[in-house]
Amino acid sequence: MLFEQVLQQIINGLMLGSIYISVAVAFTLAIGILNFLNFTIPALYMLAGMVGWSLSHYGLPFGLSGPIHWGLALVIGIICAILASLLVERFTYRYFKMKHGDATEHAIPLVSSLGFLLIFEYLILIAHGSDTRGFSTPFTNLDWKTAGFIISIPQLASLILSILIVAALSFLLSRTKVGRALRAIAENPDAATMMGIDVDRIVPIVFILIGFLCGISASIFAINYHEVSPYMGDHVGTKAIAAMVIGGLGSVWGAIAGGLIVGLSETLSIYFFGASSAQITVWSLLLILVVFKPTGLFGHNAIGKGKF
Amino acid sequence: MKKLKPIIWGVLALFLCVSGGIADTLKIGHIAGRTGWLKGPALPATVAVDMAVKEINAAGGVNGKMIEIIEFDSGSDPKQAALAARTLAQDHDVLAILGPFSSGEAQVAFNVAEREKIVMMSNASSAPGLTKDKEWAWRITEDEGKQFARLLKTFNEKDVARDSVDIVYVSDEAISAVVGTKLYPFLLKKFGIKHGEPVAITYKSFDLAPQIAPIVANNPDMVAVAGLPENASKTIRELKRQGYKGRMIGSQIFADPNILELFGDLAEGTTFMAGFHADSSSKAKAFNEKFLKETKAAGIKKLGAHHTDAQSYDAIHLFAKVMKEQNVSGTKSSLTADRLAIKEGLKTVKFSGILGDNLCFSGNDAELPGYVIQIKDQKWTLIASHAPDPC
Amino acid sequence: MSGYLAGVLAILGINIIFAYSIYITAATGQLNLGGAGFQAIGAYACAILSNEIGLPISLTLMFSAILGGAISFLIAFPVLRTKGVYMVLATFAIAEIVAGIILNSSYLGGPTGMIINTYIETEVVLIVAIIVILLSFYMMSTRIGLAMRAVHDDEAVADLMGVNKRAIQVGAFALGGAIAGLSGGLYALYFGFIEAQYFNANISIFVLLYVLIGGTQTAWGPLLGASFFTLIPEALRIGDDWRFFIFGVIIVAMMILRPEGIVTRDALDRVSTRLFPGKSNV
Amino acid sequence: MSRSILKLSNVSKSFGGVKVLENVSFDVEQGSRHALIGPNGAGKTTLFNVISGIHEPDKGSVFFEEKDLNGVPSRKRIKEGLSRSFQNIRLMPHLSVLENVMLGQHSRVPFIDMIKPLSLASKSAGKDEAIETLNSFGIDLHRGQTVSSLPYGIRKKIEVVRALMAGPRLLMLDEPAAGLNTVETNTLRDFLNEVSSRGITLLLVDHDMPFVNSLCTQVSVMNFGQLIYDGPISELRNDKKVLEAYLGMDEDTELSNA
Repeated sequence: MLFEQVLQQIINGLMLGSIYISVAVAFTLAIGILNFLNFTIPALYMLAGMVGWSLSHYGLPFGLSGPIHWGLALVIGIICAILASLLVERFTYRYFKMKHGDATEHAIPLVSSLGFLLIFEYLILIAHGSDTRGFSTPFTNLDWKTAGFIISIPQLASLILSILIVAALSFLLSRTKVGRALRAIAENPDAATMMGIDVDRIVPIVFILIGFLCGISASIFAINYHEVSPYMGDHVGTKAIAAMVIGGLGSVWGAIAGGLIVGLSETLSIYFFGASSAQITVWSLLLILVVFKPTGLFGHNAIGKGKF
Repeated sequence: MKKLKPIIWGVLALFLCVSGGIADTLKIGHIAGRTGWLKGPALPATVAVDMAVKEINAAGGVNGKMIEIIEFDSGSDPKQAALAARTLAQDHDVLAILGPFSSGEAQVAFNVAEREKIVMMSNASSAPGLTKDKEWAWRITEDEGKQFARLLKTFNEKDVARDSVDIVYVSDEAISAVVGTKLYPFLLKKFGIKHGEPVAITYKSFDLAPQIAPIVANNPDMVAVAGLPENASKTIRELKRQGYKGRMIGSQIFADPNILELFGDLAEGTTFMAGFHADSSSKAKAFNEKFLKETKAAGIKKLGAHHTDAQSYDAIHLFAKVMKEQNVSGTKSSLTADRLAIKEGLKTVKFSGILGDNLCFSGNDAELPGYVIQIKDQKWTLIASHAPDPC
Repeated sequence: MSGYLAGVLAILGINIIFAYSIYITAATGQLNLGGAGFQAIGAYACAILSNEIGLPISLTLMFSAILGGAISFLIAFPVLRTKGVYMVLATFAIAEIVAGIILNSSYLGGPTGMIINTYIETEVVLIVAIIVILLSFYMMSTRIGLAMRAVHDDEAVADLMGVNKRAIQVGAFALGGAIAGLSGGLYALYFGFIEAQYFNANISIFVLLYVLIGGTQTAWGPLLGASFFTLIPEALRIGDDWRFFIFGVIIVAMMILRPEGIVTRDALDRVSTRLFPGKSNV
Repeated sequence: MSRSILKLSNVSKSFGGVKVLENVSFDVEQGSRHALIGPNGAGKTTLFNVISGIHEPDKGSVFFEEKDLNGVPSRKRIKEGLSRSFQNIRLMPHLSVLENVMLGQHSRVPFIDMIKPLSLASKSAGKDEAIETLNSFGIDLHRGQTVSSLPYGIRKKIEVVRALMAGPRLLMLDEPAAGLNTVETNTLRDFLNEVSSRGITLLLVDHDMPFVNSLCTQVSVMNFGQLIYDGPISELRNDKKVLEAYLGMDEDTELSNA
């Protein structure tokens, strides 16, 4: 009985981890390619969810339409996240490149991203208040009960989807021209410019990917948990950072492993020691890793060590 | 510089006119939560406060003077709540203060009230013992423990299946933690109901699968939840997902009319306590209808008045009544005396409002009625009413 | 002094002290995103000392600082193995762990927090703030301050110049922890109530912003940054949620206009040349 | 034959399998002006880094005044009397000129002076000395400014002054004349002659052969990590190995200028 319960918890942990994966990948892309700890990511995530909810609940602003179908609403939410991400690119990363040549030496993009975090979060709070909102989709109770285990089908689907997205991303990075350009920028932005890569045109792609990943992940969250809130990004974002570090900064496959490990350690810690222990478990794990094996499981040695 | 002179004089004159006008009002401070993490529940309460003030003033005010609310937004931050208390008491010379909203803010702001010697009446904080050993700190809220005892009493009377209960509580939120780890276990034991070790969830957790699994395995008759509406919503969702068939119960922490929408069709059968029920009297019904209209006009979506809204509304009427009885003048010279008079007045006041009739304070906490509410067919249904305890 | 002014000044004083704690570390090139954790250590130490032992306020504050410093000193050794983003994350993790431990400890009141029996007035906060400011300015003007700034600019060269960079960094981190502890102690005594939820990630983020926006090159940075960040939202009070929104816009704008912070060496140099022509500053 | 101040014996160093230094041995004599030359990538800077302690040698030893420096951390070597400048200027960008120079004194300042404010520092704290040295280089005007805004030539000089401030017995300069114009190079040579006359040994890497020729007496030549010549500068042009090494290179051979 206990064994079965623990096994169920392992399943739950993996499902929970799937929520963290896409966000962790978004973090890891920003830091791996641009050496930018992008704190706007939680806000982008929240933005996609809340915009999706708002559209499916109220419809377009100014009474332009009635409530929109939840699926379409989420797609628009994702687009909003991408646009917001591009806005961040315009005012943080690109601005720096123009002004200082190499943006990575400074803490400035990090600070700017914190500024944007406040901007997006409070825009939503102004518009919709601080309440958690129910997000209704047709999939309220789609559970697959097999051999005494419960597996939520939307969660399973999201796990598979997350892995597929990461696989596609990994393909993009390793096989395509854009991917090679991105890796060149990651290696050395100045050399990349000299090699004829148009950094100003390639870098926005990273931000589009970041917005897209946040949007997808927020949609998965909304469908799975039937709710969104202005604080959903903070809750997922901090865990996703932990997942990124565990996986190794800059490694997209590492982000998958990291996400699953964080999900697992969280659920098992909750199951055995109660909910309040999860915070200590996850962050201690991260601290130990950062101090003793800063490359994480799959990371490179060079990333993230540059001084601020 | 010459051009500026008339402007300066104009501003000064205007200022004098305005401050001359202020002297004729009775000022009540309001530490509101217009921003911050409790904006959701706290913002509608400001609408209720405005309603009460308008009504009182339309009826001629108090002793011929208008009531004036001086509002200070604390942003749900204890630091700002203390600043608010200090500012209202020292700079605005208010006679009494309504708020702050949450227990965390109240803990800090009550200290200021004690030092400044001004009545501060929290309209929502329900953590046990907050006003203990305090003279100037008051609350127009009902104790969570008392409300939950009333719920259990009703279960006894109606003989609802109640052999075993499991407890879920939010461990990083003050009231929920106390209620979940202390009050619920104590009361369940007192009523002879078996209960398991309380199960913690956190404010941040959104996936409750691991916590809920052992409960579903236990399959108790009822699951008692100590948490805000969103936590309760997550709990009930996960309970149902894992196939739990029993009933979710709670004291008044998640008794927000908006839970109908938040819980959706999973809410059916959920039974809990509320400090306010629109069908309890005609006055309450009228308030509820007007409140819904006003919140809608303010762009706030409410399905009904929360008891914190009703308490805020009644608190203003209560202040008005006490000020009338004590004949406070509101002038600067009698400020200390007025503040003292209000405090003394509260000790003996009998007050009827939308919360109930002939309400009074025992200690510094109001004795309020409780309503056992069950969600049936997506509606709040009154199961039983409990009269307030004697003072 | 009006109540509002006194209240705002107290908050300002605590924020300034807190900002200096992060600044001292940042001046050696280390970003600490776990300020709230160190502040919480001081606040809880203060609560216990004041409630259970009943020490006088001055001693209570001193011990809060010493404890904050001692714990930071011990933490410094593992944490300073990390660099750049990793250090940011390690300190962030420490703050989360501290909050987690407090929440789980019934001795520390868990989620219900602790009430402090004594209290202090605004004047005490301001006096301590002035002492911290003066000491920081003094320290940054000595050769130790010079060594700190050298470690900030180029660790390797500072090392070859004979600067013991490890001692400087550990020392700065521990001193920063002590000052954060002091600010926590003042917070606890001034507000009379502390809870774990207050010392959250936002507090850590904000205080780091105070310092980075103020500028890490001179000791003026945290003073101006904390004042800017405390007073602007107060000035914008009228706008409710808008004030934090505007605040975010200001941060982004500041980074575009003055990416090295409000106060930089060059800016200071220009000002002082204008004020005291002919005098060359060090 | 005077005593040697620095003695390298069989120093080898490799990075990731690439041998950068192979059994390098030579002596720098006390009070001499010793040049280390060789084509780019010959391992000169790596050798400097080994001597100053940034890298530990894989094999071999560095003796400074007969003391084996193996295991002496880089930070403490400046206290032994060994100070250096860098190929690409590494001044502290956010410190003023004077502060940069005073940082050079760090290793020999007593603790009590560490906690005195710089603006009130007395002679013992070295402020006057720093100003004087700066003056002698003609860079008095800039001392209040942060260094990042200064022209290259001046920053180069400041680096030399900073290294000198430690009061070294061996001053190691990595391409001090690079990027300087003729006038500046001449000032530098005069200054280094002056330094040398105070008994400070000079070890310098440079590509500017006229500068090296007019300043140095001894020279060591490196190529592909190996020492191919070590001796008086006057006999350098007759050495076969050196000629071979340099003739095998492209046209901007440094020796042709000699």
